[in-house]
Amino acid sequence: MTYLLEARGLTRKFGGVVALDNLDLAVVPNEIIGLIGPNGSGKTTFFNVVTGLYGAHGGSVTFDGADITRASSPAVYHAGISRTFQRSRLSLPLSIFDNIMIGNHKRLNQGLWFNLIRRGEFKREFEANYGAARTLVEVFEPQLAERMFEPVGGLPMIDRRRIEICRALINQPKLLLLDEPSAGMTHDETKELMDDILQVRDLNRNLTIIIVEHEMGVIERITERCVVLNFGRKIAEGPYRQVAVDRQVQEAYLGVE
Amino acid sequence: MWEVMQKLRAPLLPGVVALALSTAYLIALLAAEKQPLIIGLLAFAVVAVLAAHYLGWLDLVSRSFADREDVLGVYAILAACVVAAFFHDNHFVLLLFVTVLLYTVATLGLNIQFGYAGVLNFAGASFFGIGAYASAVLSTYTAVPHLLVLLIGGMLAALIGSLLLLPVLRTRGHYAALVTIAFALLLKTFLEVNDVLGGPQGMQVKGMSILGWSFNDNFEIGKIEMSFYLNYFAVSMLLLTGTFVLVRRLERSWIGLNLDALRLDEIAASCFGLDIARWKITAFLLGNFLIGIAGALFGMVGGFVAPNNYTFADSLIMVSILLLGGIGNPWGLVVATFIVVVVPEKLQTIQEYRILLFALIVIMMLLFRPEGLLPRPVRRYFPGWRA
Amino acid sequence: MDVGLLAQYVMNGLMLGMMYTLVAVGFTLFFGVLDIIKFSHGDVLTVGAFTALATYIGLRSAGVGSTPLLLLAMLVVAIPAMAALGMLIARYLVMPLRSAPALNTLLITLMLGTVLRESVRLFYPQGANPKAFPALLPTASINLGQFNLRLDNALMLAAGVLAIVGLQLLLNRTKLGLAIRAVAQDEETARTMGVNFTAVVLITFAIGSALAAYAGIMNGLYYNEINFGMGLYLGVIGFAAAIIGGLGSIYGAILGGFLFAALQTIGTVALPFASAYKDVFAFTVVIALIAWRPTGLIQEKISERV
Amino acid sequence: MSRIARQLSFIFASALFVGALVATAQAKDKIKVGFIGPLTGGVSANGLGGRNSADLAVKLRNADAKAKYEYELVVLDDECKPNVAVQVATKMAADKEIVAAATHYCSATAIATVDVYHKFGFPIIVWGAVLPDITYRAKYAEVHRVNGTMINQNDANAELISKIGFKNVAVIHDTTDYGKGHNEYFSKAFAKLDGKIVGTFGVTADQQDFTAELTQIKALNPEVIYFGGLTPIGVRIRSQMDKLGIKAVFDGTSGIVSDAFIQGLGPLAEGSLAFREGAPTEKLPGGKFFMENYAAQKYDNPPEAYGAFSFAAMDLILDSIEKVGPDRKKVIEELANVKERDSIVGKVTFDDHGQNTVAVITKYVVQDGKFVEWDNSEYATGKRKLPGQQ
Repeated sequence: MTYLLEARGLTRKFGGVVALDNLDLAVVPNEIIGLIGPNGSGKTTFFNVVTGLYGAHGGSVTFDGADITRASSPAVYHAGISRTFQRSRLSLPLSIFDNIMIGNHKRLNQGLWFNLIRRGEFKREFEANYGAARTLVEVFEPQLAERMFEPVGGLPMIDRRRIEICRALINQPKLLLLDEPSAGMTHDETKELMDDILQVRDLNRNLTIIIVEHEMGVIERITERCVVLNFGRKIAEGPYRQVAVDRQVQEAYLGVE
Repeated sequence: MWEVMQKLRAPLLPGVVALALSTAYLIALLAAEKQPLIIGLLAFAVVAVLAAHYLGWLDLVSRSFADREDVLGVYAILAACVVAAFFHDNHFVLLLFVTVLLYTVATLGLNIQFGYAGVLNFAGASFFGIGAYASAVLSTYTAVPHLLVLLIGGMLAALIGSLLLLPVLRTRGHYAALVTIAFALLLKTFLEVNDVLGGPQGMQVKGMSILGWSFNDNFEIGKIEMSFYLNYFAVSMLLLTGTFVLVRRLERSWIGLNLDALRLDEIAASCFGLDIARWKITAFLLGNFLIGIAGALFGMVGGFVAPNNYTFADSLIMVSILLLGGIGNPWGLVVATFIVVVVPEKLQTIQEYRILLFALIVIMMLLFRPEGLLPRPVRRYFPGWRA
Repeated sequence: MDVGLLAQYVMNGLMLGMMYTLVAVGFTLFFGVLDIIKFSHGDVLTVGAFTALATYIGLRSAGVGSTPLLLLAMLVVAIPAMAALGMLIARYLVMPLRSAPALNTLLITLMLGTVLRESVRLFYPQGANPKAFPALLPTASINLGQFNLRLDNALMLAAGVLAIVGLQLLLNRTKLGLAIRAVAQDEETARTMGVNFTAVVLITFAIGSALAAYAGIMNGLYYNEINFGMGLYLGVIGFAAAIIGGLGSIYGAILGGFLFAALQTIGTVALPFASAYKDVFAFTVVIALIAWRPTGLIQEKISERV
Repeated sequence: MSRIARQLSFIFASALFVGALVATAQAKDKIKVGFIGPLTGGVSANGLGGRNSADLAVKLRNADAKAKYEYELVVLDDECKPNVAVQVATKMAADKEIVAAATHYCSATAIATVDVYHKFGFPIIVWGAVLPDITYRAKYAEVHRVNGTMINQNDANAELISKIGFKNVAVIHDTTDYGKGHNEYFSKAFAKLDGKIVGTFGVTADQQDFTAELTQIKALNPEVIYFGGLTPIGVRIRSQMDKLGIKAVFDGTSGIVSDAFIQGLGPLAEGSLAFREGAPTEKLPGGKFFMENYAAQKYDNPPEAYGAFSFAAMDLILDSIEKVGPDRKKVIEELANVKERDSIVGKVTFDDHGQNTVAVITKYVVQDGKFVEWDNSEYATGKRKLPGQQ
């Protein structure tokens, strides 16, 4: 079968530390994969290498048939991968709309002439995108849709997360990388957020998601399959119920030798 | 309540009143000769603004500007013309006024770099100087039409600036600051030791003349003697208007958004497809271009260029104007430039202490109001636009 | 080229380099503990020099004649005074802006520099004019061909070396030094290790500013003239030196300081164009260096946490 | 639309109203005259001396019962920097209240501002700057000068040192037109007397360290170092010569004739040469009168080398205004026909370039901490010897 994303023998070192050690990981279209493992097991590093923030010291990443191992972050984005960050990376002084539009970069006309002179056309493009952003936000939180031009800085954590996910979804990526969406939120907020994510996915069936998460409840509820990392190596793979009982995995988490 | 106010378009009147009052005030201040009167006027301004602030009038004004900027912009131009007309034969006041206009153009350019893209440039005065020297050389040794000279001045500034692109793109933070600071000193020293460009002695600049109309001659409108500076006022006003509109549109476009994004978080921006280098370059070159044009015209107004006009200290003043006005807010820049240029000139008693006081004020601002006099509001792509 | 002449150039270069280094070290210290550039550093140097001069004049008018005593007094007054000034700056201008963008700290210290500079110009008697600075060191000299070695220059060079070695020892051999390095390494860890962060920062600024005063006096003794603008120039060069050396590294500062002096000397002597171009040459090379090594010659580790 | 119109008229109305209100509050009973000179910076001593002298002229005039007007002196500081000079000159010339002015000690500033004065039709008399071009580069009716140019003093300078028997001279000059001018005229004059210029070095006016240049000069070992520049760097260069053990004679221009030079150097100043056009003040026809009145005012700075010229310049301006009234155009015409006019610096005659011709040159040598006329000095008698003097 063909994979949407496939990493083969992916390796990344930081000085002496091996953050990703010869990792093989394959994702089939439309699935939701959970990427779990103790702190420093290389989950976020995997995201960073895939999205081109870090170079790989070995192995390859192919996405949608193309090799993106050496691709720059912008190139990866244009190929159809969007991500969120563990520590929220919204532009706080900017409005909700602006933040979401940052995610829509590839669908916005970047020409100087268009932006500065053809204001009429620009206005049409702007209004169209405003509509799109608004409908997307409404899925998550109708009230937010009323405050599209307020600075993100004034919003509570959960709303910021929502905006961040909207920013990643607005360009309708093929693959979405969620890096601990639950970080810094209460249990209920997390649950709410997950419902929203599932709802979005119902709207857009060919969306594939890789989610890094510590809240096992979340993983259990939304993932069809998980991959467990430890010291940059894959130590288990399979449905949550299965990996949860895996001895290696438990050792990894409890740190038993 | 807030939502409600958001919904309906703010009225025009507060903005108009504010404009009218500040015009009247400006005329009064510029015309005042006696020191006590001037001090009184300045004190009055401070009190009035604070009062208006606490009565919530300033908020009304800013809302009406936010929603009706297009109309109010036109009125602002008219107001400027009224002031100029009032002082039609007063060389010195007009020179002061022109200086304000051109400094505003320059700081608008700087604003694209600092305020939007977050590209540090501590050589603003240097690029201003490049423009000025361009017009000095071209007007002295060539017959290039003077409007073209302005353009060349801008392009030259951008071109020479582009020599710094590699270090500017590669460095971050303080290392980036060094690049432009070193350039500022380099250029000043170069101009000083270079004989062709007049060395420390500087060069004379021919007055502007377009289609045989010489800008340096006084002229008469129906028996009334007009100061030749009115010519320069007209051109500067046009230049400022153009620049203002350009910068405004830039901010209120996807490009403005790109620049903000890369300023606030390069990594996130690049993860959403932004080509960091491309937009940094755009901002740096465009900014220097505008600064250069302003410099070229200012060279002609002053009629003289010398290395000491374009020192690191002058660049600092430009940056501080940005900060004073509120980084990223063009209207703030206009206000700040007026304060920085006009007040010390009028307040002879502080002439000697002006730099000291200026520095102290900036320090106070940084400590207690780092967002500046008129903080930049959230981006509105079209003034008064409602969903 | 004549050996004696060469020696003369080397000597000139070393003197310049020493003064640049003393300034650069200050920049690098401040950056180490707070990750900020304190641009008023050069002007603190100016104030230090003028304080020393004022002390000298005061004591002379009080009838003190003995040269060593005068020199001692100048050091004893100017250095602690600047140390205190440094602390005040850190406490009331730099630390309050820690959460603000780096640009603001840069600007506030630049503006403070302006305030100091202007204050000297306006409030020191006839401060706008260059002031003669007494030559208090023995000026005996030996002529070796074209090379004229003056005792005072030799002494100053030695004094400079002494200061830097002293600083090195302080940083590497004492508890205080350990604390400073700990903070420089990682503030949080240092705090958890029970280091009094604020105290360490203040002391570091005191040390750096004391060095500035030291350099200021040295500058006065060397040129026998000081003026209110001297600090801006020295400050910018010191900053450039610290940067090309690599911020946060003492060795970087030393390397940068002497490198810049070398560039200026070479610019004067060894290059075809007129000697006046030496600064143009030096700064061009600086920009080139920074383009080649964006984080300084002695690389400083930066890792962006994602 | 009508609403907009109403708003507009409102703007106009209020603007004009307030403007008019203030405009009415202005008095014009005094006549303003101006002075520009370097009041801060390295040569401020000369500037303040000139300022006081001009001030003295105005005071004496106001004290004079026969004077038609009451005069007010507007003083601006050009800091001896061309850019600042142009700013203040523009400011003064743009102020219609000010009728005329005595301007500039530094040639660098004077040459930069002449176009401004011409542009505004503002009559000025230069009181200290010596660069020929100030009056001779262009033919501006507005520009005049009571003191002489640097040409004659450099002739005298070259003549003296070659008479003493010096053949090899190294030249250091600042890179302003002032320094360049001195370099040009001295080199010409010295070449005529077949002396040899072994090296020429241009330095910027705010340069601090000259060891590099001086080390090169040392290698050339000249008998004399000619310096075309002003006191501040003069002091630096002289003292750094000593650091490098250079024994050559320090040969300056009118730019170092000032007490500041001697104060800055102390004993090192001994044996430095300098030249100035015009007789020493005490020998001038009105010198005594000037010195006494100056002393009577108890100014805290001495008049310095050019104070007398400043006084004479301001006096000429006041005479003209008294004669033709406070009108710039008329004053210019009046100044044009100044011929054989008596002044404290002797007879003043403006040629068609507004240049007064001053033939006399005074040669100075520093002896025991004072600028002494060469001919009365122990160096002339041979009692003392300059380094290398036969």
